[in-house]
Amino acid sequence: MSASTIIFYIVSALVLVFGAMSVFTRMIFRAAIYLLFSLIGIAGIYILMNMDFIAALQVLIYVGGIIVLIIFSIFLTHQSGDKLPKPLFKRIVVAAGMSAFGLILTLGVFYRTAFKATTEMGVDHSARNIGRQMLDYHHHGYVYPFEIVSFLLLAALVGCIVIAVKIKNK
Amino acid sequence: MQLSISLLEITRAIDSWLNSAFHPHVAYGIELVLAGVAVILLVVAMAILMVYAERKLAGFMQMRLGPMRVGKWGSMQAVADVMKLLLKECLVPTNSDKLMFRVAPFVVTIVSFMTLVPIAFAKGIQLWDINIGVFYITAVSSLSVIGILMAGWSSNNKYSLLGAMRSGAQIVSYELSGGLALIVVVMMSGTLSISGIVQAQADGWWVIKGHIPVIIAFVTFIITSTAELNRAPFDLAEAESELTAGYHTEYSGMQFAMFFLSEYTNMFVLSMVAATVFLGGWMPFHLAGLDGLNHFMDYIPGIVWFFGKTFFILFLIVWFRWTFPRLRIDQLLKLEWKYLLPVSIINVLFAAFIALMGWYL
Amino acid sequence: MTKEELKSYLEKTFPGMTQEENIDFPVLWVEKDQIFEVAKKLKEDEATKFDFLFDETAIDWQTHFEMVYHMTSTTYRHDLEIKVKLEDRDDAELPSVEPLWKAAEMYENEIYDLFGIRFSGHPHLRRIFMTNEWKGYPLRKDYQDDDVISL
Amino acid sequence: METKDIKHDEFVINVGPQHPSTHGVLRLELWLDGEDIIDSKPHLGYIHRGIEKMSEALGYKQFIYLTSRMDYLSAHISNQACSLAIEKGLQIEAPARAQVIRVLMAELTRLASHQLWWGALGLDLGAVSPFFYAFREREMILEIFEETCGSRLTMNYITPGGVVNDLHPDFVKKVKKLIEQLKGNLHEYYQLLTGNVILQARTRGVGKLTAEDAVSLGCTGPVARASGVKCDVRKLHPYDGYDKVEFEEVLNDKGDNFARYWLRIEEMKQSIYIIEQLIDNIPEGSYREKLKGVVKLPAGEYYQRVETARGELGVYIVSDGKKEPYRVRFRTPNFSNLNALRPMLKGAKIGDMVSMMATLDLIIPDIDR
Repeated sequence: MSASTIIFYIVSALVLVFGAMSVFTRMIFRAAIYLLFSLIGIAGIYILMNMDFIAALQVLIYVGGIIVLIIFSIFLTHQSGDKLPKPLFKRIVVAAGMSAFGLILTLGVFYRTAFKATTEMGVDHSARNIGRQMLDYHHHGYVYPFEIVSFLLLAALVGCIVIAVKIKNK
Repeated sequence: MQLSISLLEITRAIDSWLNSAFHPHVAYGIELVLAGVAVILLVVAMAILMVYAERKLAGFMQMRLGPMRVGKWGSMQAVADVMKLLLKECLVPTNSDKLMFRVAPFVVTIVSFMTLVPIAFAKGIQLWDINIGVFYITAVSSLSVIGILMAGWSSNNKYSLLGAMRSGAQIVSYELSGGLALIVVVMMSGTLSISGIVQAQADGWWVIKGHIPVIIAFVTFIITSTAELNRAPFDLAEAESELTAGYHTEYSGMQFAMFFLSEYTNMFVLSMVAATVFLGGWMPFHLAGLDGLNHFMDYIPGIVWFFGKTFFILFLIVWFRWTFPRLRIDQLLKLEWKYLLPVSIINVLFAAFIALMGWYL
Repeated sequence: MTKEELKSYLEKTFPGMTQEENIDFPVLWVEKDQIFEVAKKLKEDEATKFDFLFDETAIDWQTHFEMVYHMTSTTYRHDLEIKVKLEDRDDAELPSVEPLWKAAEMYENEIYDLFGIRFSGHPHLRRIFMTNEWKGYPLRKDYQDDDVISL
Repeated sequence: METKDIKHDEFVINVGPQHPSTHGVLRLELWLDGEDIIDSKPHLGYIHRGIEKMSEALGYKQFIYLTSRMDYLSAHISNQACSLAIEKGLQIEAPARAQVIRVLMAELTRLASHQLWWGALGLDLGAVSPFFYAFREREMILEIFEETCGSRLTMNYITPGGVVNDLHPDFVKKVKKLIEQLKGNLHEYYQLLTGNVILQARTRGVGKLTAEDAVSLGCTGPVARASGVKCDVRKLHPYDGYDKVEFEEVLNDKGDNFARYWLRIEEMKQSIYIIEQLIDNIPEGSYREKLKGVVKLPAGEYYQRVETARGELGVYIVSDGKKEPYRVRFRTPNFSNLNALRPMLKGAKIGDMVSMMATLDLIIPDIDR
């Protein structure tokens, strides 16, 4: 087993453990922090795959952005310090069943797919190429979805401002 | 894995010796540990030096002597402070979230050390020449806010919480302009990697070569990095006259020292980034066409250039701290969203135009 | 207005009220139920315009309390001292002048705290110096503190 | 205000009694909505020593020394107020030399107090360096006090009938040197803080107090004068020969933090002007009227107002003819200036709270007494 494989297993285990902890903890702030570590682990896996740019994006957007937003919204609820009530047994059963179903489905798909081993170089994942493809409007270009997504984000931002301003004026 | 530790001859010698003596994997592990220790030692030494320098500078600016008692000219003062902090008890408030409270200083410190990785200290002395160096630093440094939020929340202290909220709002906002300021140089150099950016300044630093847009970006970057560091005049997160000590009110002993150390580390990293990106990193002062001058400048080693520039920017930051009063939170956010961000965006467009036309000096 | 003018004006406006004069101010004695009306008149009257209550305090004469109001006018610069006699020392109460002069809020809190005189109509009467559980009123002459060690 | 329901999104914090910006043991309860202050409530009494009650047990010459501990930055002026009240009761006047010395001391006190305020304001607003620049000249003033009075903070120098002892021989020389240095350094104050963009942004338009409110709330001193209320006791009811010196009552009608800031800087210039007029004209003669060992005031009441560095200090002495005063009341400027804090704080930010408290220049022992 090479060093990178060992590192991969360690990081994956961390991702899974923190993911599980973020689900099972009953303190909402801790859940957010565990989720944070889980997401950092995913960034680590990207690095192992030599996807530096994606890893940095993962850290910047998910960890530095989304988690900070989640933590801020937890702060604003004023209940961040309380323990959440224990869930009902019925709910635990249903949730466990659903999770098991999801797991089985994923594993089923996973084992039925034939992964082809290849020595071919994958996609060019350098920042330069990503930028080029993002702004390319010929073949395999992403300028169209990129613009649509930015438009959607702009709409979401404007919506947020409208909602926030209305509450302030109430 | 492109985690290639490419230090100079000494490091190559160590590398070959380790590889001959141990199994390659073990040697690799030892190298990682050595590199980590080297960086930590460097940062701690710099922090001690900087604490002393800052106190002496503050003393000079305030017509007093600064530390004078410990050692000659008070030179051992910072060491004595470190000893004191190491020996103090780390108190944990009763009703705090103890796990988060203890983890927070580590998060902050680890994040600040991680940002040191892609810095090029001199020609070839770089831990990891990642091809997205500048982006990596921006991404990782955005993590430090999490540690601050953890610290503020878990202390179960209202001042801490207010400080953490302030810090969060501040760092998240100021990251935007800081990033845009870096983008200007990235566009002109055509690369995100630190070594690439330094190489692009072989015939002149960007702040000279890139004239107006880079100067605007440089000023913006200094302002935003001061803000991201929570240092005066943007030290609202730990405004001692308003929030006693902000997010680290409840911390003591080594836990506090870790916040302190990470603040200084972040200060070094941002100064180093500014020195690298705008002032040419370890590149000597070169002007296109003046071969005599360029040749003379080459005699000064790159590491001296690099640390000289870093300390110049550090001096600027220290100077700000001992001169300016503090802003108010709404003024702080107004400065970012109403002035710096629009200016930065227009500056990026302007710089893109200049980069396309190739109007460098 | 000079002191003399003020005295004759007060005599005209408030007939029947005792007037005195000490070394500093003309003094007007007011019945405790009338204090608010008199104060209001003095403040709002164009001729007197006592808009600045610069001091309000009490004196414990052991048989009775004496409330002392010092006021001045920022327009005419004449001063006046109003005195109110409070006979009932155990249950002293009189109308508050807080609605007229905001400064009275703190002065009356202090008097309530240290003398135990209550002010009806005061919006937030509370003990500002002593704790809420403090027994007795320290500035009364008969105040005894068991914890005090006499030197 | 007394029993206040905390709404769900309100956040109550407790500023003090130990807090860097309260400059003493004042406790403020703040109701916050994020960074905005909804309401506030001051809690006093943490340094209440019962000076009024203690004075009832001490002789007329003795209780004066307690007043140095009220507004410890205007100790001379507090002593002066009590001395004047007692002199009023005895119907004597201090000798001409003593009067001039008193005025000189009072103005030096005012300068020292305003310098401390200036430095502390810088600290409150996050600028550390001004503090040291302010202490440079304050130190000189304190040394002058030390030479003549034997002490630096609670001087107890002014006494009924005059002053305790004569001036130190170096007094005139040192004061002249101080004046010379101060004149140059007031320009440094401008460069360091007054002209700073951040300071202007932090103070202009913040903490507005209208003239009406200032009068109704009982504010005096620089706080009221910054709102345009004429209230300088030195002009309205001159004492100790203030009517013989020339100076201006500085007024401003803006009523905001910057007005109060500017006004104190200008007052320092006026104090320098007063000292300049008197320093060469200290009359010769005795410095103290000899009084009897035990002073007894005729029964009656005596009220004396003076202008301390923070506003009007009123000393109200009720005498029943015995050797102790029957009742002593101090109308202290900070007690009523504190009133202005609550209306100002409503709707302000936490950061503004600090600058407002700084420009109100509250001295807590003076509030609690």
